[in-house]
Amino acid sequence: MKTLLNVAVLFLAGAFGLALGWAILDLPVAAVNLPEQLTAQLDMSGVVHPVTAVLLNFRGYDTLLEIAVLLLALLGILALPRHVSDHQHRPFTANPVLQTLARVLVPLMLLVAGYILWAGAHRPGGAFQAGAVLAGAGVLLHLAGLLPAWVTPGRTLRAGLAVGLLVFIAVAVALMAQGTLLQYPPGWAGALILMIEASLTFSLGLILAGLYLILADSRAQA
Amino acid sequence: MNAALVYALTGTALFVLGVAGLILQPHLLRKILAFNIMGSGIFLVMVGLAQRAGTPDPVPQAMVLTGIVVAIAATALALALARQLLDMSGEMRLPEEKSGKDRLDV
Amino acid sequence: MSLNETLPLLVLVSSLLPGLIIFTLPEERRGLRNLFNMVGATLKLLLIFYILRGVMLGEEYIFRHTILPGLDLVFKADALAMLFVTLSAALWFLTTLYAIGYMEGSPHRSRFFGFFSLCVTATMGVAMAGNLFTFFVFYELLTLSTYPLVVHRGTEQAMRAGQVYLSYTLGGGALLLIGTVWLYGLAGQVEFTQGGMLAALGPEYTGQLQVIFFLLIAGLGVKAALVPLHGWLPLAMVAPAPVSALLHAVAVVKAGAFGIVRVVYDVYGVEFAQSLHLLMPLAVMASVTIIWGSLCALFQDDLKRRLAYSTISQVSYIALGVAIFGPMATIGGMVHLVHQGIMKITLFFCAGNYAETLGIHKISEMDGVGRRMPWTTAAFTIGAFGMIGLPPLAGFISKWYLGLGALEAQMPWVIAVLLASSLLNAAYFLPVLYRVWFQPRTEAWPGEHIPMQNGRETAWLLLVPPLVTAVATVLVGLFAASAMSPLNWVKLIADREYLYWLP
Amino acid sequence: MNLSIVLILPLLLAGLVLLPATRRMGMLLAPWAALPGLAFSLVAPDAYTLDIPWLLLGSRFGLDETGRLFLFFTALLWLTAGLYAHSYLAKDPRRHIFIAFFLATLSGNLGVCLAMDAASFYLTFAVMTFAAYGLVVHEGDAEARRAGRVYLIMAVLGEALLIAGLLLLAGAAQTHFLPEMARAAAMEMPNLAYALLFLGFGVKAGVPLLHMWLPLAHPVAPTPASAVLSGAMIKAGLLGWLRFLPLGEATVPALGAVILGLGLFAAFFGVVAGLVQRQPKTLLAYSSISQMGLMTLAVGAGLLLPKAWSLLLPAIGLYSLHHGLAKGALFLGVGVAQRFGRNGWVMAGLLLPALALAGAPFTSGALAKTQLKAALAGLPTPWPELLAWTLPLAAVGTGMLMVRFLLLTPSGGKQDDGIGLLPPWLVVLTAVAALAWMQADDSTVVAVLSGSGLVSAAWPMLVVALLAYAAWWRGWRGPAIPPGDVLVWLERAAATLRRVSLPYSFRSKRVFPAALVYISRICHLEKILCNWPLVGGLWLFVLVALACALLLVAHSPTV
Amino acid sequence: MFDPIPWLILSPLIWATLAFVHGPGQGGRLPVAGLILQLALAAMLAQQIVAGGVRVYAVGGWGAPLGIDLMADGLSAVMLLLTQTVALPLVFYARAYFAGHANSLRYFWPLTGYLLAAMNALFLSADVFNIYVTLELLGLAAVGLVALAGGAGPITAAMRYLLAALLGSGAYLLGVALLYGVYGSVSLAALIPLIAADAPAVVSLAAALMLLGLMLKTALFPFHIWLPPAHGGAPAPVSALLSALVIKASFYLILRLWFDLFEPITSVAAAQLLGALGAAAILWGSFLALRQTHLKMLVAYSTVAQIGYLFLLFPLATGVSAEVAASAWQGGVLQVVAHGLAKAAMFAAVGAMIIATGRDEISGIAGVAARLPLTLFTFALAGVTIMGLPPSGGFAAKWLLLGAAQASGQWWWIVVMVVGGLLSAAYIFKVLRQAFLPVEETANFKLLPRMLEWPVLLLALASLVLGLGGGEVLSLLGAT
Repeated sequence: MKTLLNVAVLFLAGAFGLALGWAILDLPVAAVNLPEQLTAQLDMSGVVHPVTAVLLNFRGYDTLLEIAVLLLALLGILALPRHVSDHQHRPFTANPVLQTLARVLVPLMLLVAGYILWAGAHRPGGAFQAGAVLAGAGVLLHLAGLLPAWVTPGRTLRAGLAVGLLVFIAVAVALMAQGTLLQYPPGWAGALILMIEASLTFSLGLILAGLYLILADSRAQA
Repeated sequence: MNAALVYALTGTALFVLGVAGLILQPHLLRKILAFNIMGSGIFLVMVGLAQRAGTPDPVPQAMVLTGIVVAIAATALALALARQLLDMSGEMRLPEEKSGKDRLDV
Repeated sequence: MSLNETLPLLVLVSSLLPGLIIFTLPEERRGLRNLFNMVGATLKLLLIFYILRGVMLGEEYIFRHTILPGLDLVFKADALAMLFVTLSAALWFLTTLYAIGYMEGSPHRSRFFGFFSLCVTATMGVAMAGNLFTFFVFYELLTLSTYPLVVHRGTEQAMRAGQVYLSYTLGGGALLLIGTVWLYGLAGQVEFTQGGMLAALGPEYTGQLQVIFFLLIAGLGVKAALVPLHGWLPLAMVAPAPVSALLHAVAVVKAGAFGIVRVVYDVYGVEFAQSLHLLMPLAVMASVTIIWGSLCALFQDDLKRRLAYSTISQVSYIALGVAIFGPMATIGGMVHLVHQGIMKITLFFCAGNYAETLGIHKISEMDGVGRRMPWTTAAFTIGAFGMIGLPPLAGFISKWYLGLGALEAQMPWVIAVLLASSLLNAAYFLPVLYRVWFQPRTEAWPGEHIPMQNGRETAWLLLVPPLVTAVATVLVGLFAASAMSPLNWVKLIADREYLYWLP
Repeated sequence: MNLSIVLILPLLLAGLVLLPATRRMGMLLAPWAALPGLAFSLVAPDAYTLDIPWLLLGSRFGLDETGRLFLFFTALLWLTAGLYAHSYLAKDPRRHIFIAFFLATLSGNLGVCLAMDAASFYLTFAVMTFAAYGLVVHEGDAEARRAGRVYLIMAVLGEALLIAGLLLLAGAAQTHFLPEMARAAAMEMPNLAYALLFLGFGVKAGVPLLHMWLPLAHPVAPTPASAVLSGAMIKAGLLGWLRFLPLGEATVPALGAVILGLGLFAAFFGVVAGLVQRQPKTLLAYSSISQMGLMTLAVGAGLLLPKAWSLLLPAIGLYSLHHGLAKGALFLGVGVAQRFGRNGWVMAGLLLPALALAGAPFTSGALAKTQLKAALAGLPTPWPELLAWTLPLAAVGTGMLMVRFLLLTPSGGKQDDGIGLLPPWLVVLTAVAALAWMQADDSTVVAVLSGSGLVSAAWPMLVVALLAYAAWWRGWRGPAIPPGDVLVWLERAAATLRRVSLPYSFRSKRVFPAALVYISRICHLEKILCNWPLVGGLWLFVLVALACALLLVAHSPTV
Repeated sequence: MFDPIPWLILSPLIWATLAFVHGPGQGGRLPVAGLILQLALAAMLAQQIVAGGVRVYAVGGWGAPLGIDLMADGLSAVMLLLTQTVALPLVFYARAYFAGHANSLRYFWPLTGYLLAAMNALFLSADVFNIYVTLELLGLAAVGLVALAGGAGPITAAMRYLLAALLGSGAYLLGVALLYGVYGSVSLAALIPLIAADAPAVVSLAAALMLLGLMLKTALFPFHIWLPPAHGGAPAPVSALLSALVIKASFYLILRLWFDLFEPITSVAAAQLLGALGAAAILWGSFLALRQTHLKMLVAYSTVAQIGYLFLLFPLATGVSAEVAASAWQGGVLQVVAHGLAKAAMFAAVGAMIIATGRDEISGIAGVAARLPLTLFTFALAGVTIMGLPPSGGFAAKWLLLGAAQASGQWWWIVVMVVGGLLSAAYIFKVLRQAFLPVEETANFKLLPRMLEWPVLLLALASLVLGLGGGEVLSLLGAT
């Protein structure tokens, strides 16, 4: 029974994959040439790098929701009922090497994050990548025993987690005064995007770190 | 056939593999990994197909970036749930895929 | 919205609103509840009298509300509707009085009276429905609002009865729904029009129309308790007596019978139905029901169950009248709608009185009850005689016209059915009468709840309604030929129905 | 106006009697309830009709010659019986109930005489029939209850036959008003209707095989009730025939012959069965069957010979009058004898109606029989020949019956409170003696008083005397036939049947048969389905299927 | 002119985030204010659509295909109205529901806020990739809500739900990727004119992937297995939201895809396939609902069955005359609305019963008729819609569907619908019947706060009134 199912699933998946593969081999030219339009409008976007332009301007709304998704994932993890009392806080392993490394690396990582954030405007990079570096710093600190796990984030931490999204929304709302949602006025686009990216970097760093730090805690039990 | 299409075909294969894994692998961690493989396949298809004319297209790249973030979020939540399940039942599997008998009550 | 449009709505609201208010009243607010009940019932009667007058003067009362495009909710107070409306409203008034007396001291009265009012509202809707859709809507509402009453007592038996009741009625409703949808698909909005509206469809639809007719009748036949769709009715007798009285004498079974009337006369048109050969099977089905119901009644010891089987048998007179082609039978069938209601409600009231006063539920316990409760028993006797069809009581008039109608339609075998039914009616009623009047009492009453007081055999509220309906049973029969009688009203309807037919 | 008093007054009185508050007054007035009826029969104008269009199906009441005669003797009998009852039941604690039923029956019976449309006829007939049930069972003992049961069953059967017959007749005639109805129907010849009507009314009139209730019910009722039952109400059935059968309008040969034959059979059957009875009232009841047989015979003759109807109708009327009064007098006399014993004057009083019934010279019986015979003269063969010897034989039989009756007359202890019984009895006796002479045709009177008439009336009496003497001398007693004769066998058969037939009750079936329980097992499928890989597999399957469904159609040339 | 479209999305986003910052178990007032505002906005939008036709809103001012367009037509307006109408009473209900135990409340409010934001965004989106993001937002919020209850059952259910959601949205995203690959755009407005009957096979495969992905999220039979434990195990307000709204979001997308995007390449065979699955769902779901012993599981299986009705729309509206298709389409949407209202009411009512009796078994609610008449009445009213009896919205929907089936001669769907209706009556009355039994002596009824009863009654009444006012919904639906 089980093997039959396996075979069936593999067969069906394979068949579908083959069909799909066969089908995409022969495709006409796309009717809409979006890169062309994009290039035409890139000047208006406030950034030079097309991907960042798409991410934060042309399809900035996607990104707004994407940040919400990320926050939501964290929220979902936070909302999981946990037996707080059972948690045995792992004593910080005072690994001096690791601690030293962390002390050296973390400022460096902050710097790198800042750079990636800034670079995003004209080359690959941006808030998410920067935030990931920040999160890495957080994880490192935790591993080095310098940062406790986030059992129940306090209000300040929650505000920090949410600030990126809130700033994003605030900008979006503010922009509606003179146009539609997230319609950057020409000339202001760059600055506003940078502001959003900065706050996003901060919050994303916290969120991504949080995904680890909240989960990290319960490992003590296992 | 150009290189872009190879990406797309690889993506297709990855997607199919991911789906099969998601369906068949009993261990939740493998399932989550399979989901990520599936996601990678999709992203490959997305980027590959879009630039089959030869020119890179930043729009799907941006979309893939968004997709990756979303996938990360989903993976994180899935991992958390899997952990929770592990804590509660001692196995990181769905009840019907436990090594033992069918323990799910309807 | 003009007054003429509002009036049909008001007729509905006059019971709906009290019902809803009563739901929210706490159990102990007895006075207020009774007030709402009676004010509603009285208002409704007044409204109806006003409308009756108007209908006689040729006024039109139509309310129309479009629910979906091509789907209207229509209330129309035409002559046929008023026949049923008046009957229900008058009997509601009496039954409410009776129920106030009957439910005295029992739990959940707010719920009871709330649903009771809803039932009446649904019945009014059924009566005044101006198209098949509206009819269906209220037909189903009736099912739903009756269920809580059937299971009111909350016993296992009541629950079972409720389950059976639902299985039947919802099943029937489903068939009706299919038929209705189908008909709407074929003919668009199916308004109830004198002489029907389907004849225009053309011969290619004959087969479909026959199937639809079957579906509709099967759906309606459940509530009208046509054999073999009757199984729910005897079980539903576990409900409190006022429910059995109003719902199973008037509202529910009549809704089915009334629906058959509407379908044959105002949807298909009796001539068209005849030309499709639809009436004969209906007549046979009704005849079988008449006989079978009576036969089953013979074997019941539980008084209400016997009455229930009697209802099964008697309600089919209506269907029979409809199924016989010709004005006489139409008159007989439709007037039986009223007559059977009055007679059967009398019987149920009395059965309730026996149960409530002396704890008597079975016929075998009824020995000599006529001495203890002469008035109730007198009313019961009149009702029973009416059922047998003795003159000058209501049942006689119906049978007379049915018989003449059968002859008119060259269906003399119907006379034999009527004859057999009368005999069977006598066979299951007369022994009861014999017991109550002539059999001496040898043992104590099973449970005397209401003692004899100053020569008053039971509570006033329990006594008056059956007496009123018993007197009405006599009067509608005795004065059948007078201008204000149901018979005359029905003749009016039949005249219009057969306006173009007269041979 | 008058008419409504005739019918409604008794009902009102019944109401008064039932209500405790007005009972005294009601009881006081009740005996006189039939008086307006009697008066009306005397003073009503010729061909009186009253249409009440709002009543029932539209009603008509009226009085033709036949109706007047029937109303007269009916009212007279009820009046005397009422007065008689007043005294007879003086000590009965439940007499008000009896009186109420009595009054209701009275109203119905008078109404039957007056009703001139099918519906009101049926109405009054039914009122009479069902109210009389109260009279039959009044005594309340087992015998009365049995009689009541049989009475009721037969009555209901009769009513059912009647309504069917009336419906068929009205359907054929397209009207329910008399006499147009009978006349119009006669054109259509609804034979089934006639048969039904004959049988329906025949229940009341004691036609053989429909008579079973009669020997049970008449005797068990209190004596005044027996008098009206046997004297007046039994005639209501006859009147029904007269009203609805196409008498004088058309020939209905088959039915006529059957009726004639049944009548003749009844005449003898009543005698034979009556002779072996032990109870005087039972005997009288059988005598009624026998006498009604003669009138039935005349009705049958009317169907065979329409042109003789003008003669037959007065003959039947006369015979009804005679029999009603005589039988009433006999029944009342039984009560008198119970109270006063077999006095000489009591026996003399009983002898008069007994002789009259037997058709002795100078009695009303001689008149009635003579006129009947004369009217039957024109019948086709073989009837005249048959009747020529059977009728005198029947007279002999009746005579024997009367002898036996007189012998059986009870000899109750002397009671002094029966004095009130006498005036009404005497009134009836007087009527027996006198009234037939006023009603009979002149030619009949002449014939009866002629020599041959006297002889033909007298010789059966002589035969009776001889036979009676012989029987007394031989000490002969017949075999006992239980009252109700055929009924007893029927009851026995029914009892056997009941024992044989299995107990069967109409229980409703289980709603959900056991089969559904097995169906419910398929729930387990959900358990199997609740499996991620399986669902995933299914998902893939549907995906492929849907893709195929979309692909195939999208890429086939015809869409 | 004030534009409600962005605010419908922003409002829940803002209050959800603020509620998150506010902390677990806090901030119950924010959603009340927010939802009142959203309801007003939705009504306003509906009115604008009725007056002025379809509204398009270019986010960022770029316009499709470069930017993302929001689009609101009649269907979106109906869905938006439904969402806010269902959510508002539920918010009141939830405040009372969680009042007792603040701990389990935790992050209910922000999760709900994101859920609503996702739905509003989804209903307004005119961009298939943007829709993917909203779908994920919706899915993760829903999973979070399911997991809220804790315990092995709900966590397993949440896990299963998440896997299904991921597989579904993965398939959907691949479809989006393929579409972009073929046409170079993800904007509906750009894609709709491009997809023709002779579209490349990839488009058909993409359609199959997207539809199947969404069907998995809609819990169509046989992909329903994640639904009953998830909906049946969650706290009542969550179940109500999920059953009433969340699955409708993915169904809404299926409608959009089938009738707008892929209309030229749909086929009767595919439609019949969907219909067959729908029919199976009706019968199977109803049957299993009838077999349940627990209240919430019964209601959850009822949802499985009711979803089936939605899918009957496809065979009834595909390959038939325009008139019939319109009737079926209207019927389907009405069913979405009616079921949304009724199922929310039903879950909430059941939740109230469970709180009052302290038991989840059907056998435990004896006496509810006497003690909680209002809640039982609510349940019954909602049941009327579920059974499809008049005069409810469910009936109006069924009427239209039946009419379409009759007119197109597909009588087998009539049979399915009627049988399904009867089965649903059976399981609804199974509950009612139990409620009418006399109270057990051991039963210990808790008094319920009003907010657990009245808002729910409003929902049930709304589902009933829909039957009388269905024309309004349809006129909004038909607005162009």
